[in-house]
Amino acid sequence: MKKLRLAITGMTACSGCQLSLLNCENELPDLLEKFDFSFFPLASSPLDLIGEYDASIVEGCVSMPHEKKLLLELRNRSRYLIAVGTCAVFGGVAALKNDEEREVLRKQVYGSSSIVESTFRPLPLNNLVQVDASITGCPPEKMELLRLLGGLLAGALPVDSDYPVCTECRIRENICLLTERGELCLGMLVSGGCHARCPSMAVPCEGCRGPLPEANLREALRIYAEKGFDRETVFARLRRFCPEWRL
Amino acid sequence: MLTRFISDQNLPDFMQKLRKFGGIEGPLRGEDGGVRFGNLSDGTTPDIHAIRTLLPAKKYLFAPEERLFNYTLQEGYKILLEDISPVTLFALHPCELAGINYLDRLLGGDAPDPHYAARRSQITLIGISCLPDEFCSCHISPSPLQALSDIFMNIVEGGFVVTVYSSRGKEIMEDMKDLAEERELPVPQDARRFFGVSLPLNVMSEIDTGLPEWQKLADRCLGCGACSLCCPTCACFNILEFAGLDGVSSERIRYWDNCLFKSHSMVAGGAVFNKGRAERFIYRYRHKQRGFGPLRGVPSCVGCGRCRAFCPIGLDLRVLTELLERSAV
Amino acid sequence: MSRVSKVDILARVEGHGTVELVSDGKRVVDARFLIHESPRFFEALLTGRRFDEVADIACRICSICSTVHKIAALQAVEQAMGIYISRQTALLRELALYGGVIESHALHIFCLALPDYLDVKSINELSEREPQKMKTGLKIKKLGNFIQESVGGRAIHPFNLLLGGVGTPPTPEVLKEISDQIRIMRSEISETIVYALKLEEILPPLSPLEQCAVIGSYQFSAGKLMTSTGRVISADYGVEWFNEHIEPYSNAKISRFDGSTPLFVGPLARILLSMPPLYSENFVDRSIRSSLKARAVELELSLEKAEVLIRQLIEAGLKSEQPAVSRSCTTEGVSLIEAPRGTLLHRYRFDTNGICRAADIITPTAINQSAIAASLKELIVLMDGADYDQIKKTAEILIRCYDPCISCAVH
Amino acid sequence: MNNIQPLRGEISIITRMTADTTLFTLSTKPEYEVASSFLPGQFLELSLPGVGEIPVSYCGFPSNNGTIELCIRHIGHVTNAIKSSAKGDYVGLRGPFGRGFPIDTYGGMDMLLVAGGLGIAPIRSLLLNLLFVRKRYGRIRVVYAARASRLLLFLDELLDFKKNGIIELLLAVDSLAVGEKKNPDCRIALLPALFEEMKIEPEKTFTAVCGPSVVYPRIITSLQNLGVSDDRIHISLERRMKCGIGRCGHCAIGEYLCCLDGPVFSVAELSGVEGGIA
Ligand SMILES: Cc1cc2nc3c(=O)[nH]c(=O)nc-3n(C[C@H](O)[C@H](O)[C@H](O)COP(=O)(O)OP(=O)(O)OC[C@H]3O[C@@H](n4cnc5c(N)ncnc54)[C@H](O)[C@@H]3O)c2cc1C
Ligand code: SF4
Ligand code: SF4
Ligand code: SF4
Repeated sequence: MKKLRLAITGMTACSGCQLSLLNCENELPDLLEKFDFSFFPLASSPLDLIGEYDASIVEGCVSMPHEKKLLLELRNRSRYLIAVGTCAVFGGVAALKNDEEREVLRKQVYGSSSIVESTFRPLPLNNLVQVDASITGCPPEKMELLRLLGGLLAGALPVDSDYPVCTECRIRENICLLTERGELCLGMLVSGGCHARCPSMAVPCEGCRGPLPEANLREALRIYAEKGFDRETVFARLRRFCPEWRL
Repeated sequence: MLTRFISDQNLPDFMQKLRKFGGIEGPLRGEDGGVRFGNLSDGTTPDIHAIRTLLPAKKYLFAPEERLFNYTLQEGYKILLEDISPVTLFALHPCELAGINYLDRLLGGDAPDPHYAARRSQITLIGISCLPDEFCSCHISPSPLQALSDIFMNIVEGGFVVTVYSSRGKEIMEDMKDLAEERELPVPQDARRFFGVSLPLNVMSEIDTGLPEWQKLADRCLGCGACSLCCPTCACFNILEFAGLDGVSSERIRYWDNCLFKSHSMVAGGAVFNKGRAERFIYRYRHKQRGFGPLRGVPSCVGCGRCRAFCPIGLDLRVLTELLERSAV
Repeated sequence: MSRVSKVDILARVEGHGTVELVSDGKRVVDARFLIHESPRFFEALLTGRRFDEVADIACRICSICSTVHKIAALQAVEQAMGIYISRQTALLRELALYGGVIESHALHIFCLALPDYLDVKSINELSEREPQKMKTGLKIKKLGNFIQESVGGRAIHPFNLLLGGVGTPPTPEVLKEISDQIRIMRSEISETIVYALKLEEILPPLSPLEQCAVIGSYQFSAGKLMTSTGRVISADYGVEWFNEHIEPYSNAKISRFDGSTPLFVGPLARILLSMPPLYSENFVDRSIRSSLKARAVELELSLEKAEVLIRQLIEAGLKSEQPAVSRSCTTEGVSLIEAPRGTLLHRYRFDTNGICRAADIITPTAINQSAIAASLKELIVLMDGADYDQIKKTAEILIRCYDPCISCAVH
Repeated sequence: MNNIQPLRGEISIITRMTADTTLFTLSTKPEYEVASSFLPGQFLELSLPGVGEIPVSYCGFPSNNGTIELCIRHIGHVTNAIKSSAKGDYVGLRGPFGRGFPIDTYGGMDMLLVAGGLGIAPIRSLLLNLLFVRKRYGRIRVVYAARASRLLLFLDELLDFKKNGIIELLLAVDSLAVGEKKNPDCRIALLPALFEEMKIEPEKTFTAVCGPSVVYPRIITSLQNLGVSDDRIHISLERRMKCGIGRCGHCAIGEYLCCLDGPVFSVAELSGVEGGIA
């Protein structure tokens, strides 16, 4: 079988999604046999986009002109473009203050001096190009990355999950942190797939996988209010990974 | 009736001897206060008075996530049946037993689900009597399901009155002769009496889907699925297949599914048959109270009270039953 | 006429940076390390957030260093809010930090640096040339991840590390498992060290620069910094001493310190400042080209430390504890910590409602920029007349010696 | 029976029908003997290794050489992936499942077959069955509509049957493409319009319908207007299915299960069943 040619790269992000892939230590040797990491700056030297790619796996949101250019180019050269990680899918932490002017933020950090290239409001990939599949998570689960790659070999893209973190939390028989302990757990509003990682260790879900498409926000807010969390606090939390949360 | 009596003092020894017949799983109270079925083989004391576990014993028969097949180029799809060792489920409440009875009907039978059958054949059921609390409805709305077990233990003053219902149960009790004295004892009335009775007629009348309550409930439902995950008889499943990294093999996995999710009724192209939550509620209610397909006419709510106890917003389908009964009159 | 040549992206470093070589048409006359990663303005993102959110957000600065960012942020916030952690928590955090060092160093040695030494271009090639080394490397890296995961819940962005404690402590079984794995891997790791120490240097010797590390270096955070010239700076003055400013060629702020002496931080600095006697003979050459050796040595030391910590934790018996809560509020907190790549500082100021009003984060790579610049300049002089591509390649290798983490640098 | 275990089939012929529809001919011998024993309207579960399993209607005639024809529209996870399958690739097969068209009761009757879009797949299977013993039935009329002419499937075959005088054929498309010539055999109309001038003998006629569920209410009304009684209108329904054998819980229609009690229902059976006919 011919190796699949992959382009793996990051935009504005922490490299966590790419690192998650490198963290698949057991599977890396297999992966190297089936895939040609033809463009993977984090892990190898060839630095030019050459030819076509079977898939581009892109981490991070877009906030600089050169990133935009690279993204468009990848889109052009790839059969599939796959957004990996919450930043690529929803904007992520970098988009935390997207409702404020970039210039204000810049001044706050860099003062009056100018920086090399100007930046714009961080955008999730699908604001700029068509995205064929998304894997969310900050960082995404290794299993999901491996299944994505296995799927590519079989000719299929992953399917989004449509249930909340709570579902998996209940399957793991955790004591509910929200209803039993009154902690601000976002589980019911957030897309599952992480096997309720955090609540399973008694840590409230911080929502790193982004909004559940069918979330019942109104009812959730009512429950949070009952537990003493006002709207603002809840929204501050929700928007940590996805600035687009609105009622 | 000839029964056996096991005293409280003899319970640990009973459990000890039970290990001969395989692993033991029973209700355990965790450090966090949660009650779950867990391993008792190491002599841990079960919490036999706990009212309800977070998940029912169905998790032993029908796992939340189970590999069904793997595919290889040479052999095609090959069924995966892990080696399952014998296990005794200890201290199952009648509702739990009735739940298993229902799953037996759904997934067992003449052409059983092989994975279910493999697990089931290794399981011994030991029931225990209990006292319903405010969430339970076994004492209010009867279920046509039976509470079948191999051995049933009624809690009485100072010990347990033990009745045997199967040859497997008999075999076990044979071995316990020194711990259980044979006595002429009345079997106490217990929650068990609420199972195995026929249903009053009005439960079978058509469901009034026009009640505004459906929508009211639906507006509040979070779609978290807790209610069906914890239901002893909910057994909808999804099947997904994942390709291996060798480019040829793959595995097929079965997951618990849930009729409150949109994808449950979604077909290709994105059409959804149960679009709104209200419709999904009706679907769920119909399934629980009426059954469909081969189990049409077999209500499957066993009254364990979990769905209400664990629903984050405290939704209670019993309210609907009352309303529906009233509207049917 | 000067010609500017750009290497578009610097590979095998975390994030986006480039080397820029300036040539006058014949000779390369200048070299610069450019950081043009997009700044996310973390310091601005953090202001306005409640104290209990700061660490969760701050750890997203960088994935490779997320454990150390999380702990640095937690410590700073705890200091500001008067939260005192238990001994168990302190030990667990330290264990997680060593896990981070193991992972990061293994990643650097085997995935990022080794291709330079073996002169291969990519991990595909590396796995063909040295499958065994690659496997060992991945195994060690995995162990580091396993440690971070066991304590932090996840190797990247460890959620189980909380303000005042942990969510759920690892079970003794898991800790024993780590210990066992370390024991099993011992010999392989020692071999690795020997292998790394033997690798032929590809860089010319450069003059040693001044080093800087948290005092005592193997206590990860001691509240004070020390330099090789004997200066001691307390955490409270850290931000001022680092004296960050902005240069047009970098999106990361650059430390000017009090004078203009470039300082460098990182494994080599730590080793040189503490010099474990066993290894001193390997560090006769104190220039940055010894950095791979320093990493290898630290890798071994970290594994030893991890074992000790595990023993201490198991002896004390692991308990689930409620995270400690705030007792008094001093409104400002600083934490100085040794990250795998060098000294890291987090400083926060809160208002009386616990809302973050100011944040300062100074990262090892940001600090190392001036050292990198100095080393590059020296390299150009040393290689004067050499082939353009040769210089370009060597410059890249030099930069990788500092193991720059650009996400961190820019944040 | 292979209710649970997918048996092996091999893709032997791939016929691209339209841009998004492909006809797959599978050869199944020797593993899958039941290939030759299904009823039109029944379905099987088709597995694409590594991708997933989907319900698909039999589209051909039961053959004793073990071949199966499946007409698949590429619109999702599995159906898109199968697009790039090649001749010789393996697939998994379970079935036949469900209740097909009650072909035994059709003897001596006029047949009115109605298909919309991809609904032609099971209808074609039914037609081939009827034509196998043509003289057992009265008039056979096929009413078939698609969005555009290029989307009409099995057109040549149908026109051939028509030419041979063994069926009557009414075709319709929603609209013509720019510059397209009107085909004399094909009207430009929506499906229900085709019934407007139709004359049938209702007491002698059975109807079999398969199409997108949105058009069902209008088709059924049209048929009722022609005088066909509800128990003689047989329609095939689609639901999400994961097992095909009445266990996965997805396909309930009222208290029926589509996979066991259907997919073919008579309109009479569905009366009063909420959500049955959209
Ligand atoms: C009785 C019957 C007969 C049919 N006959 C035919 C026929 O002859 N020809 C034909 O082309 N079609 C037929 N269909 C329709 C066919 O089954 C669908 O087109 C097919 O299921 C589409 O699957 P897909 O994975 O390609 O599409 P998708 O849209 O991806 O999937 C369909 C549904 O399944 C879900 N789903 C699919 N895969 C996954 C997954 N991996 N994880 C989670 N959810 C998933 C999706 O949510 C979606 O709602 C028939 C359907 C039925 C019920
Ligand atoms: S702890 Fe959180 S994720 Fe778990 S059930 Fe409660 S709200 Fe949902
Ligand atoms: S529980 Fe919540 S925060 Fe934790 S990994 Fe899952 S989605 Fe992310
Ligand atoms: S448990 Fe309650 S909120 Fe959750 S799905 Fe069930 S009814 Fe809805």
